[in-house]
Amino acid sequence: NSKQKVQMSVHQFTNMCFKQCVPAINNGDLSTHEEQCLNNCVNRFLDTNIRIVKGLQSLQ
Amino acid sequence: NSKQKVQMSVHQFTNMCFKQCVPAINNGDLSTHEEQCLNNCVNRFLDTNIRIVKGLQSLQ
Amino acid sequence: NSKQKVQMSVHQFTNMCFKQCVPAINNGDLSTHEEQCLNNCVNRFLDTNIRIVKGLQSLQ
Amino acid sequence: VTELVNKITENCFEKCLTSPYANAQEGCVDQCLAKYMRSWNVISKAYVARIQ
Amino acid sequence: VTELVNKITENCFEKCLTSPYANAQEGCVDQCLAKYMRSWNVISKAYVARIQ
Amino acid sequence: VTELVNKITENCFEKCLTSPYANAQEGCVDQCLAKYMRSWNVISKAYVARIQ
Repeated sequence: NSKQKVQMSVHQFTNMCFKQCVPAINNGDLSTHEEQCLNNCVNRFLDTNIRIVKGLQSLQ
Repeated sequence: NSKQKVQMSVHQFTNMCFKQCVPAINNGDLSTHEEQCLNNCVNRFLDTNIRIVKGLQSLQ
Repeated sequence: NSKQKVQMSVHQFTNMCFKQCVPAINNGDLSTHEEQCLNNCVNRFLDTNIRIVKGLQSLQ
Repeated sequence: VTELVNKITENCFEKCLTSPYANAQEGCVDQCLAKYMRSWNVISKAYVARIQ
Repeated sequence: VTELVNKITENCFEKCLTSPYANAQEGCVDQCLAKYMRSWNVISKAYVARIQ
Repeated sequence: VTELVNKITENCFEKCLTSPYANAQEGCVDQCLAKYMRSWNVISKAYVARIQ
């Protein structure tokens, strides 16, 4: 269902953005910089996704 | 079916070879070098696959 | 079934640990160092898995 | 086509954007999409030629 | 929850342990788990806000 | 066995061949296959010993 789809997306984005935005583990908290990067990461990924979909549509 | 299998393989190879053969995005075209690399990549991957299958058969 | 699950885990661990423990291919044997690394890799991965499960349980 | 959209998005996100992801890089994404589609065609031809 | 456990294990193994994997690095794994759960919450909020 | 073939092919392609993929590197692929099978056995023994 739809709730499960959202959860799978959150799993995928967390996996991807954690790798890029949290380079080192020095404590259990997120720094402001890491948190901002995670927010940007998911939003830029969704922007990219929308742009690709639109680009593919305009090719057809 | 078989057409779908071919498409899935093309998706897999493009994903893999694009990462290796197209290091930077500076325009929308493929250079001769990039195109040659993509051709080599899929052919060498298939060569490797055949060699592994034969090697595993000879072990049995 | 359970035998298939074990096999899938062995495939996953070999894939992951081979990448990390066998950096270069210079012959067909495993060095003592590579073999020790593979043993450590699977054991440390299972340790990590157990620790994560326990940690998540204590959060609930 | 979902598979294609997903793979292009992942590859072009990886090639065009970097941590901390401040800007959208739309020009790069458009060029990357064009390059990816051209690559798909090259690979497709090479693979079909090979398995025939 | 299996999906979550698998992804955290893979990420924290990758961040905390390195070849030849001699030591368990339990402190790092605990901190990594805490960071991952916080990241999950940040991403979840950002994604839900975006799709609403 | 398909899973095994796929994983060995990917790993040995990655270890033995590099862009622009001009040469087949058959010797390296053969050695890589032998190393991978040995690694599979080491991992299998270690995992089975651990879960028993």
